[in-house]
Amino acid sequence: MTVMTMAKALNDGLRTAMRDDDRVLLMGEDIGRLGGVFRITDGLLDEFGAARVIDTPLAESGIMGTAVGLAYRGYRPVVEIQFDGFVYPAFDQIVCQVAKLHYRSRGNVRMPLTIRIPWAGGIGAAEHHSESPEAYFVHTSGLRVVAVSNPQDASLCLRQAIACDDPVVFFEPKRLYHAKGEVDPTIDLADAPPMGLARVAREGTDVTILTYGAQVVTALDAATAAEDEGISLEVIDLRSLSPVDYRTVTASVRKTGRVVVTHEAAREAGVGAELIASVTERCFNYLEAAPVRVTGHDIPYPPAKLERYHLPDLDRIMDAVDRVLDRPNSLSGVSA
Amino acid sequence: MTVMTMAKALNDGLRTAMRDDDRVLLMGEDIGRLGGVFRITDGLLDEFGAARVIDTPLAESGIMGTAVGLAYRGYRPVVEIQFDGFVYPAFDQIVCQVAKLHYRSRGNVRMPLTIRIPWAGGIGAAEHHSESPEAYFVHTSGLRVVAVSNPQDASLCLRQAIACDDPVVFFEPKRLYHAKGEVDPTIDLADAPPMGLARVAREGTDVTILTYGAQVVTALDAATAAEDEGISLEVIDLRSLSPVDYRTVTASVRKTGRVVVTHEAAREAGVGAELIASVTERCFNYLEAAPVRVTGHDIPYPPAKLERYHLPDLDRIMDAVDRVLDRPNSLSGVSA
Amino acid sequence: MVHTLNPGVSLRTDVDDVARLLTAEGERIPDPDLDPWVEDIGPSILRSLYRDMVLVRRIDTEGVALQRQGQLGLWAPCLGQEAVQVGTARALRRDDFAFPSYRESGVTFVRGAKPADLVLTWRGEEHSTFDPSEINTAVPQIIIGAQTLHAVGYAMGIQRDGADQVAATYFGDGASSQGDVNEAMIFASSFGAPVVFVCSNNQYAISEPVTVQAKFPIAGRAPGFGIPSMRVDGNDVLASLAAMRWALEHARRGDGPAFIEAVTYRMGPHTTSDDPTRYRDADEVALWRERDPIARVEAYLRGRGEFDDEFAQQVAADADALGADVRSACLTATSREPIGVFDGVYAGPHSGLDEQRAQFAAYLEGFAGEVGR
Amino acid sequence: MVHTLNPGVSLRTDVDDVARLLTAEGERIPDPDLDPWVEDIGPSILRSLYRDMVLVRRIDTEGVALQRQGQLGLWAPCLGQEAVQVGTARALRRDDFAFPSYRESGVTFVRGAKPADLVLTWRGEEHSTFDPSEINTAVPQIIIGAQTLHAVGYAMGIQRDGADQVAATYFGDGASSQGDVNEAMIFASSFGAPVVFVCSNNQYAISEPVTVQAKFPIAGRAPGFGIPSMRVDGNDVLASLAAMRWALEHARRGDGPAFIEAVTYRMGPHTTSDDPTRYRDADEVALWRERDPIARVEAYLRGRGEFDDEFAQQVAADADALGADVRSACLTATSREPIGVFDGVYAGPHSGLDEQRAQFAAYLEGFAGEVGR
Ligand SMILES: Cc1ncc(C[n+]2csc(CCOP(=O)(O)OP(=O)(O)O)c2C)c(N)n1
Ligand SMILES: Cc1ncc(C[n+]2csc(CCOP(=O)(O)OP(=O)(O)O)c2C)c(N)n1
Ligand SMILES: [Mg+2]
Ligand SMILES: [Mg+2]
Repeated sequence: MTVMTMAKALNDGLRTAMRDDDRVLLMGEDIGRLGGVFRITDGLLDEFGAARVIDTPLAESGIMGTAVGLAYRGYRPVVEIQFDGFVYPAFDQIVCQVAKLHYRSRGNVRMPLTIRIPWAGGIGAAEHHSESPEAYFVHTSGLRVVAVSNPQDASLCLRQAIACDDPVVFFEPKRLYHAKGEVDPTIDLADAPPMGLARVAREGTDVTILTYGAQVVTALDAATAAEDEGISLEVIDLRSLSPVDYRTVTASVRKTGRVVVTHEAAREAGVGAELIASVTERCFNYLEAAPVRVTGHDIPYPPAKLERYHLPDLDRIMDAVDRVLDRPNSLSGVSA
Repeated sequence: MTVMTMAKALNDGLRTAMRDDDRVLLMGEDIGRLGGVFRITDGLLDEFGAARVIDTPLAESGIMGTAVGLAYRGYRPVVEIQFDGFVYPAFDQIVCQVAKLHYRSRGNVRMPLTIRIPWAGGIGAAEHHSESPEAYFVHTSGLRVVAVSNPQDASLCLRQAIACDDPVVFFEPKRLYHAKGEVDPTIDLADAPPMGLARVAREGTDVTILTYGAQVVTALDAATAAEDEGISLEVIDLRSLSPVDYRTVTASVRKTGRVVVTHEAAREAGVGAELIASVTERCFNYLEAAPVRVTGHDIPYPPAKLERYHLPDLDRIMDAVDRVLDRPNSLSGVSA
Repeated sequence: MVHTLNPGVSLRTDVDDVARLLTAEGERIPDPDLDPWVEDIGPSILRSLYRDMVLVRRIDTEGVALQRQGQLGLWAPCLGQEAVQVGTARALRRDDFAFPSYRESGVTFVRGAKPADLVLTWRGEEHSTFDPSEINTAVPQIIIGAQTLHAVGYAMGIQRDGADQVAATYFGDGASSQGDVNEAMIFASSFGAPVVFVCSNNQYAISEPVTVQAKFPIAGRAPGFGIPSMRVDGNDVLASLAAMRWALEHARRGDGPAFIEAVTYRMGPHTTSDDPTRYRDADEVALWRERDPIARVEAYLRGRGEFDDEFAQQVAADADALGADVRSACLTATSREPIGVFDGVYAGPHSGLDEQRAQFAAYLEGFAGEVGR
Repeated sequence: MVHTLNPGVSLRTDVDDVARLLTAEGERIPDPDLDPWVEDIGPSILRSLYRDMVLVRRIDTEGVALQRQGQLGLWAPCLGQEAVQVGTARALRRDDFAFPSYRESGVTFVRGAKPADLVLTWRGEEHSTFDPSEINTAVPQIIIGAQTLHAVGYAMGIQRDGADQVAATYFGDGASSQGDVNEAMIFASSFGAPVVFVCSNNQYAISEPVTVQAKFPIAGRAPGFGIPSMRVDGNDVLASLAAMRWALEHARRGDGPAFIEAVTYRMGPHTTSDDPTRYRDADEVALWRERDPIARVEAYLRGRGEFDDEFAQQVAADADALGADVRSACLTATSREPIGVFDGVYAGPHSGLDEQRAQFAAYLEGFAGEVGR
C-alpha cells in the first residue's frame, strides 16, 4: 500500500498495463513529451518509446478510427481524449465502430479499446472542459462504462479496463486527480474482483445515495453532515455505469427504502433516470418514497463562475434527503 | 382535410414552410433531383431552386456546421440526415454548437435549425439504417426533440419545428412513411396548440402506455387486443420527447396507476428510463405497480431477419401489461 | 516562390484525363508510369483477370436477381466497376489487408470470400459472415469513409510489427468529402503508414454527381497531404493493377501511403432501391457502356489471338457455376434463433445483458408454449 | 500526363519558405504577388498597424498578469502572433464576418471588441459577451476547427443574399488535422463560397510540433481542393495584410474561397496552464524572438524617419490606458445571480426547463432564509 494521488495511480496503472502486455499502446493529443495535459502519461514516452506512446494529429475521429484499425491488428489501444468536451468528433467511430464491431463480426473482431476521458466539472475550466457525457455511452450497447472516484479504483479499474476484451469508456474525474488515497498497485488481476462491482462507500440505514465519480466525495460529505442530524446515509459508489451492479444497489435499497441519485450530468435521460427506473422496477415494493435525482440542470454547462450553482452540492443532496424522508424542511419539490 | 401518406404530409409541410418564409432552406444528401431517398423533398428543387434546396457534399458534420453558419446569417436551415445511423458524424456540431450557441451567446445567436431524421427500424434495412438515437438528443440540453406518428402531426409539427427559434431534432418513423391519414395542411400556426403537447391516442382506464413514433401504432394494436381481454389501455403519443408534456402524462397515470413505456431504442438510459423516473417522481403515490419498459434489447441493432425479435411487438407489450396488472400469465420478470 | 496556387496540378475533372493501358477498343497503349509495373503480365494472367471480372459480374447479376425475387433485402451492384476491383485486389498479397466498402463485392471475392459471404449480409441474415483474419479483409463498411481510418490504424500496427504488409482501403467519390477520409490521409502521412487509398470514382454518390464533392480531380488532394497519387482509368483492369502495384510497392518499401483515384462508372442503380432515371440520362449510361471493362480485355486478347470462344464458354460456365453457388448459398440460408439476437455483443460476461437475455429466453419459452393469447 | 505526384508543390515545411515584405530586420523586400496589394500602404497606415499590434500585445500582457493574480481562470496568449492577427483583421471590411478561435484576441480587438469582451470569458463570467451581429464577429471557438464550417455556411448565406461580403475564419496548425476543417474546404470549394481560411501556423498545437500534423506545408493542401492558397510570413504585418487583401478580393469578386497559411510562432505557453519548457528548447524561442512582428515595423519606419520616440511614447501611453481599461473591466465584473445559470438556454418557453428553473428558484429562496442547516 502506498499513498498517492489519483493522477499518479492512473499513471502507474498505465505503466503496469504496458509492462504486462506489449500490445498495449497509448494514443492521444500531447500524451508524449508533455505527458498529457494532466500528466497522466508522464514518463511513459521515455520508458516505452514513440511507437507505444503516440502523439497523434489533432483529430479525435482520426484517433478513434486508427485505434479501431490497431485493434483489428491485435493491439490494445488506450486512447486519451484530452477533455470530456472533445469526445464528440469521435462519436461516430465510437458508436458505429468501436461499440458494434464485435457484434457485427459475430465475435471475430475484438475491440479491446480503453477510452480514457478526463471528466466533469468543478475545476473552474473554460467552456467544453467540464462536460459529463457518460449517459451517451451508457445508452450505447456494446460499450462498457466505468467511472472512478478514488486512487485505488483508478489504478485497478484502469488495468482491468485495459485487460478487458470489450471496449471500455473510462471516466476520470478531473477534480479528484490530485486527491490522495492508499493504493495497492500490485493487485493481481486474476485475483481481483471483476471490474464494475459497486462499492458501499459508507454504510447507512435511512437513505441510499447512488452516485459515482467525484460526486461520491460530495455524497460522503453529505453523509457526514446527515449524521449530525441523526440521519444515516448509505453511499454507493457505482464504479461501473454499464453494466450497473444491481445486486449491491438493490440490497441497499431494500434495506433503506429510500433513494437519492446524484450526478453532475444533466438530468433528462441521464444515468440517474436509468438508475431510478431500474430501482423502481426491481424494488417497487420496498420503496417508501419516490426516488429523487439531484443532478446538473438541463442546461449547457455554465460559465465557471456559475458552476457551483449547477453542480449538485452537499446542500442540494441534503435537501433531497429531506424530501425522500418527507421532512418538512425540504425546499425543492416536484410539480404535477 | 385530405387523406395522404406521412411522406406526402412532410413534403407538403416543407413546401408550406418554404413558401411562408424565404429564409427557410433545405440541406442534405440527395435531396435535390432525387427528392431524397424517401422522396420527402420531391419537387421542391423544381419549385424553389438550388439555392434553397441544397444537395451537399457527403459529410454530415459539414452539413450541420454550414447550417450553423447559415443560421448565424439569419437563415432557417432544415437539414435532412439521410438515415438515423448517419447522424453521428454530425454529433459534435449538434452537441457543441447547435445546442449551445444560444446559451453561449447569451441569446444573441439563434439556432432555428430543424434536423430531420428518417428514423428507426422495422423496414428490413441494412446495418446502420434502423437506429433509434433519440435519447442522445433528449439528454442534450439546448435541443428540442420531436417524434411523430401520423400524417397530421408530421405536417403540423414539422411546420412548427421549422418556425421554432430553437433547434429541433425531428424524428420521422420510416416504417410509417407510407401510412395514410387525414391531414389538414392549412392549419394556421398562430392558432395551433404549441408544438409538443402529448396526445391521448386512445383513452383507457387500466394501464397507461407511454410511447412515440411508430410504436404508437403497435401500442394501439395492443390496446385493441387488450380490449378483447377486458383490459382498457390508455395510449399516449408523446409527440415531444424534450420537453415531455407531463401534464398529460401524469393525468393519465394518476387515473390508471399503472404504466408501460415502450420504444424501439435500447433500454439502458433510454427515453423510457427518463419517463419512468419522472413518472415515479411525480406520481409515486398513485402507482399501483412498478412501471415497466418494453424496449429494444441493449444490443446493436440486429440483422434485418432478426429485427422482429428485437422490436417490441404487440405480444411483448401485452406481456408487460399483464405484469403491471400482476396477471399470472406475464412471462417476463425482473430479477433481483 | 511560395504560393501554392499550383499550376502543376491538373484542374480538369475530365474522365479521360487518366492513365490508361487498354483503351475502350482494346488497344494497348503505352504509359511511361504504368508500363514498368505490368511487364510480367502476359496473356494468361490477362485471361485470368478477364475471368475474375466475368465471375464478379456474374455475382452481381445474381445479387440483383435474388433481390428482385425477394431473396435479398438489398443489393449494391458493382456493374461496370469490375476492373478497378479485380485489378487492384489481384495486386494485393494474401497477407496484405483490405478494408472495403459495401460495393466492393469484387474485392471481397478476389480476397477469398465464399458465395455465402457475398449474399447473406444483403439477405439480412448477418451483419457479416466471414472471419476477417481468414481472408485478411475487414467487414465491409457502410458508414461512408470510416474504414479508411481503420486501414491507417492497421497499417500503423504493421509498422509496429516490423512487417512488410500493406493495408488497402476502398471508398467512393462521395466518401472523399467525409472528414474521416481526410483525417485518414493526414494520419497516414504523419506516420508514414503503409496504406494504399483506392478511391473508386464512379461519378455518383447515389444521385449526386461527383462535381458536388469536387470541382477538381480527387487524386489532386493527396499530394497536398504529402501522399503521391495517380489517377487511372478504373475501367482498365491492367492500368488498375499497374497503379496498385506502384502504390503497394511504394508503401511496402517504407515510403508511406499512396493514393489511387480510379475513374469508373456505376452502370447500375446505387442499390436495388434506387431509381437512377430520376437523376441521370440514358445517354450518359450508353456512353459508358462503350467503355466496358470486360469487353476491352476480350478485344485485346482476341486481337492477339489469345482468346477464343472455347475459353469464353469455359469462363461463362465457371460463372454459371459460381452464380448457382451464390444462389444456393442464399436459398439454403437459415436464420439464427430468436435468442441469437443477443449473441456476440460482448466478448465477456455482462451482468446487464446476460440478465436481459435470460429474461427474453424465458419469455420466448413461455410464449412458445402458449397457443395464441 | 495525369499523375499528380505533383513535383510543382513545394514539399518543404521550412519556416522561411514564405512570402514576405518586411524582413525581421525591418528591410522592405519586394514580392511580385504581394506588392500590388499594399501599394496604398504608406507610413501612416503602417504606424497604425504598429499601434494596433502594440495594443494587442498590451492586452495580452494584461491577460497573463490578471491570470497570474487569480483574476482570470485562464488566458491563451497571442504573444508573437500580433502581425497575422492585426494584418488580416485590418484587411477585412466592417461588414465582412470573422470566425475566430480562442487565441485571436487581436482579431476580436480589431473587429471592435470592448475591453470587457476580451477578459470576461476568460474570467469565467460568461461564455461570451459581445453580440456577434454588432461587430460582425462570431463567438470565439474552442472546439478545434468547428468555426471553419460556420464561416463557410455564413458565406453560403452571403451568396444567397447576393451580397459582396466575405466570411473569414481563423484556426491553427493543429486544427488543420480536424475533419471539419477539411470538410469546410470541400464545401467552400463545391459551392464557391466567399470565405477566406486563415491558418495561423504557430508551430505548435499545445506541445505537438506542426510536423505531427503535417509533413508538408499546410497551404499546399488547399489547391487540392481547388482553393488557391498563399504561405506568408505571419510575423510580417504587411505581408499578412497583403495576402488577406488578395484572398478577400478573390472571394469578394465571386471566385470562391482562398486560403492563407501564416507562418508564425507562439512565443508564450499554450495557455497560462501550460509549461512549454517540457517540450521545446529555449534556443528555438530565442530564435523567434529575433523575428518579432512589432520590432520590424518600428525598425522599418525608423529607418525611413517615420517613427520617433514621441510616437512610441504615445502608443505606449495608449496601450497603458487600454491595459488599465481591460484590468478595470475585469476587476469590476459582477457575476450573474445563481438563478441566471438558466438564462438563455432556449429562445422560447420550455416546459421542462421552466419548471426546473422555478424549482431551483424556490430552493434558492428558501435556502437564503436558512441560517446554516
Ligand atoms: C456517414 C454516412 N452518410 C450517408 C450514408 C448514406 N449513403 C450510403 S452510400 C452513399 C453514397 C456513397 O457514394 P460514394 O462514396 O461515391 O460510393 P458509391 O456508392 O458510389 O460506391 C450515401 C450517401 C452512409 N452510408 N454513411
Ligand atoms: C475538438 C478539440 N480537441 C481538442 C481540444 C484541446 N485543445 C485546445 S487547443 C489545442 C491545440 C490547438 O492547436 P492549434 O490548432 O495549432 O492552435 P493554437 O492553440 O496553436 O493557436 C488542443 C488540442 C479542443 N479544444 N477541441
Ligand atoms: Mg460513387
Ligand atoms: Mg498552433
